[in-house]
Amino acid sequence: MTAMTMPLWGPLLLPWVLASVLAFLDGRRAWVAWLGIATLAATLVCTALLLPQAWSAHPPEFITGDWPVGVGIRMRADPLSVVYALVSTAVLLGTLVYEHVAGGITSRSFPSLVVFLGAGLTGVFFTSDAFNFYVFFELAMTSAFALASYGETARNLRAAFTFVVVNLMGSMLFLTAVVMLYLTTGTLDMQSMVAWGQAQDPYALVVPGTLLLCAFGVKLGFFPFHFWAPAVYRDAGPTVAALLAGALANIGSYGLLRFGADVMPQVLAYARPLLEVLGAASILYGSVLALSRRDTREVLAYASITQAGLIIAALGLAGGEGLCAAVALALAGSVDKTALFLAQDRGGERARRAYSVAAFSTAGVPPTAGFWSKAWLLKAALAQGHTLLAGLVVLASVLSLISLFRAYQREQWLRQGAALHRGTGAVVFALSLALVATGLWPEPLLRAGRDAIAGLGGLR
Amino acid sequence: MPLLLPILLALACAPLAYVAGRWRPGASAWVGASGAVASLVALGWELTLGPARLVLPWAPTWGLSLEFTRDGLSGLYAVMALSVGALVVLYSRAYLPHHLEEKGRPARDEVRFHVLLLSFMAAMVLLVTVDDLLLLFVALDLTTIVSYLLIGYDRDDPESRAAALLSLVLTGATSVVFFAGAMTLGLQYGTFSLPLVFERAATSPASTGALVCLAVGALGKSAQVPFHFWLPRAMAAPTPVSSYLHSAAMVAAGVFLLQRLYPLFAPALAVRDGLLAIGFLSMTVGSLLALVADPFKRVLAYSTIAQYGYALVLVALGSEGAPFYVAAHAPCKAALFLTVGAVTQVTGKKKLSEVSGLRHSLPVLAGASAVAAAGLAALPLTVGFFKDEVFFHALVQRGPAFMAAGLVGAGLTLAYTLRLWWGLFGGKRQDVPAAPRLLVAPVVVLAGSVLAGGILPGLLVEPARAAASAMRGEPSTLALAYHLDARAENLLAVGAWALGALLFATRLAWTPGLARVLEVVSRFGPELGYRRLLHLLDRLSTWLHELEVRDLRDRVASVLVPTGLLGLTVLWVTPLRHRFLPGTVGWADLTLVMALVFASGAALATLRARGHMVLVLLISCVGFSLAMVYAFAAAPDVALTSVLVESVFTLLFAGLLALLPSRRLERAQQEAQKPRGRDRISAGIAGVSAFLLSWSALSHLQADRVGTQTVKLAEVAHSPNVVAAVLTDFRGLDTVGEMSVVVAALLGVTSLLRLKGKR
Amino acid sequence: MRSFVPPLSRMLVRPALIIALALWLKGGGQVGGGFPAGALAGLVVLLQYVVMGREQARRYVAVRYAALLAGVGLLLLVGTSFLPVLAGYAPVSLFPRPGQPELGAGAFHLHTALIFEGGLMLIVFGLVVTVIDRFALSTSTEEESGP
Amino acid sequence: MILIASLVVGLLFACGVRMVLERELVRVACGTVLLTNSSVLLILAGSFPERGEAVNVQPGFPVTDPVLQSLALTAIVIGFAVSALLLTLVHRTQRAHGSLRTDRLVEAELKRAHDTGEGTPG
Repeated sequence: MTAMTMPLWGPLLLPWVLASVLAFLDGRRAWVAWLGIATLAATLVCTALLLPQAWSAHPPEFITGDWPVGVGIRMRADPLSVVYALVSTAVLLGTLVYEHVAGGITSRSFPSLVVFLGAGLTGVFFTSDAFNFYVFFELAMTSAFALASYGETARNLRAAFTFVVVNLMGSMLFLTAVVMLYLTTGTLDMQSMVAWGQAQDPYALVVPGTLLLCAFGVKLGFFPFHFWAPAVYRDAGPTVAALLAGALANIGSYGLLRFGADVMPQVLAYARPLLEVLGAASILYGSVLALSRRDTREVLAYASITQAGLIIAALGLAGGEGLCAAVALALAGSVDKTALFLAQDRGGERARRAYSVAAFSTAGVPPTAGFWSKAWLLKAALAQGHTLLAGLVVLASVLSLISLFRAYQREQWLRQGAALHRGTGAVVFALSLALVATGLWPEPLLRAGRDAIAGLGGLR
Repeated sequence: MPLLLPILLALACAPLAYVAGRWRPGASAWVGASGAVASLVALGWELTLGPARLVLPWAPTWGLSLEFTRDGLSGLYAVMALSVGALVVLYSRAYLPHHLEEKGRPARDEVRFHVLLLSFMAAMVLLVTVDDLLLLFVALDLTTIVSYLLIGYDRDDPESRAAALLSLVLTGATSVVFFAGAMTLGLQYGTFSLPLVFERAATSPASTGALVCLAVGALGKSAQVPFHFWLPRAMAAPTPVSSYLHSAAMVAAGVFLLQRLYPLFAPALAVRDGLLAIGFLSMTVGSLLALVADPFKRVLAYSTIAQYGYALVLVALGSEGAPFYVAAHAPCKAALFLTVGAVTQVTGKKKLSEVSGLRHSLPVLAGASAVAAAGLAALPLTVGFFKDEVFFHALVQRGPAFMAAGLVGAGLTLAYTLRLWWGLFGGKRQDVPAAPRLLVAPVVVLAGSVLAGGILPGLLVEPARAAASAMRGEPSTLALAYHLDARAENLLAVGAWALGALLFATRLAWTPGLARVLEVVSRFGPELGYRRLLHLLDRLSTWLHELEVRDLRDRVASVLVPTGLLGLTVLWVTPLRHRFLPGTVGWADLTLVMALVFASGAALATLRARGHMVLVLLISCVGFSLAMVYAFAAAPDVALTSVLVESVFTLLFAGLLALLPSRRLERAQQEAQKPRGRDRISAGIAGVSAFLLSWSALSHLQADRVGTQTVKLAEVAHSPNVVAAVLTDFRGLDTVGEMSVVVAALLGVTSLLRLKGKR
Repeated sequence: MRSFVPPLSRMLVRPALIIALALWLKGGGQVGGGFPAGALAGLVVLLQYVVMGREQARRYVAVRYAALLAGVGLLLLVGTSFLPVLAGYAPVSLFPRPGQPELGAGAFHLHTALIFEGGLMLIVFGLVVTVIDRFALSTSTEEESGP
Repeated sequence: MILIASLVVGLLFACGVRMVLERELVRVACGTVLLTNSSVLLILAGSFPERGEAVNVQPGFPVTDPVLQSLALTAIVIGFAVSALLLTLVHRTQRAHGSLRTDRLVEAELKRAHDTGEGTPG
């Protein structure tokens, strides 16, 4: 550990410690909000500094207390972890800045909870231990539960209640799955599980695998586990919706990639037909339902179901290309959703532009990040001879173009005289700029997608 | 990298114009136009250097690079895009202030228009110079995006918003199809680079499906039947947009794509025949509609559909005149669009039936547009004459039927062009104020170029040949000259003029009848199909939404029931041996089993509990029995913790019940005991699957677990209590995380139930 | 209800807290630990709320600042787990390390796990007390303002 | 033993689900408590066959898997924290809606959706 390299515990510890500190402070004060923002920004920087190490032949890792593998908890930062952590932290940062500049935070604990959410997400992405994954997952979920009622109108509370109850079921399924994994394989360390799966009968892992699929299905919100999503995204505050759709849903896709492609590749291969069916159903369901919705946030909610369906369909494709596409879809989708949910909130010239950029990205129109992710899926589907899926991707693009731009044209802020807020405009503008920049120079996204998958158990 | 210079200059126009516009709104157009001219000059210089390619690294992960080409085809189209672009930007400088005033918008919005127009120009230049399938699509969609913004420029006007959406959806949808085709080809040939693709296609032809996909994209862009209906609607845009996008740029992009990708289409005769049919169909439909349309811009829009139908026919026939046809058509059509824009601005009228005899008030405009109209109608001494010349030349080689079709088409063109021009400028005199000079000058310039091309056709031979050879990949022998003899082309031209003149002279006799017929026919056109489809989808969407789950209970059930069913299915289909082991029960287990039975009894009793307090007590009864189970299972730490947690919980519940208004509780109670049948079924499925899944999991215990290792290590960790060692030391991170969960929950509680006065 | 219950509940506070302390300190060696300790301490305070009402229960300093205590507990926890990294140890290294000599005698040993468990106790105590406090507070406002 | 334990897990789970699907907020909260109980039971059921003495382990004696115990403890604590949050939320939700019944929430949701002119194709 030299002075030059970033230790792995850096991005893990930073939000955690500062979230605890922030818990004491009144988040409605400007300086506290800025402290939270600075924390997330520093976490982002620390995570970014991990990039070169994560890409090296030996990704950084440590085991708590230097105990033997399995006894202690292993944390590991491979490319998949780092790119997910980067994007999620960036999304959280943008959302927190937005909420602060949009007129001040109205709850004492908001910054602290957002940073806790960040700590939970970073932990989820860096851990290499199934139960530790559950703990961090619960940290993120509980922060989200506490955040969901932010705003505290009857509408927000209703959304929060639905969110909490439905997602508790998901958490329960996940806990059960982790315990079953331990009972079956005798270890909680993911790498050891990979080894177990290669040596023993992988059919024994099918049951926990099914439960994991359903648990992450609830988080990611694909058909038929999505029924909570439209109501929650519509009725929660716009910032909260952005947090849930942009950052928290990443747990779902990451979990499926980590447990599916890394820990239990045999089970993933076994589940492929199912994933294809579920993916196709979500794509169709989300795109068709988004068409007739008149509330923009509901349109966005259904669009995110389509997005989830695309990710699932990508996972269902055999070979590495599909997994790469899933990573790219998840990363681009995360930024898209955040930009969309935030941009539709206040209005103003910049927000309008940001909305259209993010909508183009969601529909897969170049030059945006979303285009490359959809292109990847299309490429993978065509390479597998999966014309039907390719057709669905095309259809989903067209339908989301219609529904998103219908909503865009219907919105009040399209007219003159919409409130123009410099700060909020700047946040959404920055997000849309990131989307366009990635669209113009896709190499980082493409490399992230390719290399994130390269080290996973399924392809080793 | 000299090849980049014109592209970079074209790309720089829009930002420069924006900066200039921030300084002074009027300056943006001038800066943009001069940028376009500079780019044009650079391009001209480039073209003298002969063909070249430029490859820049871009995304090596996918093996992509930025590939640009400089050949006759790209040169021709780029010159067209840049020159018409520069003129239109200048024209819009004169057009826009008036337009904005009419719409009640501030004058500074003009800058946005110029910037968008120049961005479109840049996208177009990019489209014609890239040499890579993927980049072609990217540039194509760039034009789609900018055109959406341009058509919807009057964003307060519902009609133009709807038109913008329609064009976005149609061109966007077809270009996604194009992309699917491009992706198929990219996978088939292992590269997106066009020269390599062409090279490999020579040995293994492209699949028909991919070619059809590519063609669909091109047809949508070029507004060919059956996608043509977006173009007339797009006339809601300000006139400079129509005159640029819908004459020389956007619609040209589709035909350009087919010309660029011609080597792929050349061997696919079936696809080419299909394109041929669509070309003739578009020609007919466009021309007929142009004959009866009343708003001038619509006449021109239908004419555009028809004219690109000609171009499509030429491409489908593999004629070397195809690029030239588009290039010759562009200035004529642009000039006519600009003319009608000027007329609308001066008179405030938009329909042929509302104006006449403007030649007296607008003599220069009348003269210049007469030249442009002559060009469109292919009269001699204009460049348009040669466009029909090459067209007829291509048809002659295919036989009399084609020749007849061409003759009728050309005749119709003359008829509607005459009708338009005469409708505007001929007939009863109307006096209107003079048009601003800047509105007329671009028309004059364009007309001058049309005339120059007609008088000195020799100048055009070289570029036309270069473009043709770039398209077909072989040297071209295209000739453009007047031949005063009785060759078939000339005869056809004369025949067409005669037919056109006849149709124009007798127009009063057949126009009403034709209009009625077309009205009836167009009711069953593709536009109707599009609307029906959209409407159907909307209905389906609403219907599905009505069906959708909205109750909290169903939302929960929709998670658990699929999971349960999925779990059961998985158990059913997975071939795992010794799926279920019943296990053994000894006398030592008696206490454990009794505690379990007690817990189950309490759990079952909760279902029957009427009062809330009883319910809470039963729940805690379940908890305490389970604590007993844990104690008998030799897990004293868990037992202790769960006893304490249960106690705390019971008290908290009691506290909550004390909080809730008793009337509300009673009311809720009465409701609560009426479960629905499906809730029972859901609970049953969930329970059965939980039972079977846990049984399956418990039947496959791994004997050698990490737990045994921790027992050995506990002593090393200075902790005689292994559980404490695991909690605090080995898996201490879990505990810290778990406690953070508690604190996060605490924060949630405090923010939900705030202290009074601190709000 | 003037009965023996309120004085009895007050009398219970000290023994209960002592048991909680014992649970905390002996957690390393025997059944116990920070979590039961915190829950027990919270339970006692809960009893005070139920029996004597909010005002009486808030006489204790620890009750008034329960939420803050939870925060302190989390800082303790995070500090014990992560401060060693600054000295180059792996995260969640407790001291004494394996192989290092222990300090203390009998069932009681000095070990950073104690601080760790102490943090646990504070957090659990904080949660239980804060929740009941807010519930109690909410009851009084509910009576004033109605639904 | 395995059969009995998993039967009880299934039973608790079914009762929990049945409660969560009730029409009333308090019962929903109670249901989640039962569900948590069932998953904790499942965790420890893994160690039923080889249970022994966790404290003061002597070499050679059977041992209840300490990792499973600590997992159970963690699960209990997290379940406890989340349930406390849920209880608070129940309280706030019923206060905001003036009812403890979930169908009232649905009505409120539908009413809001109706007010924004939803349901007609655009």
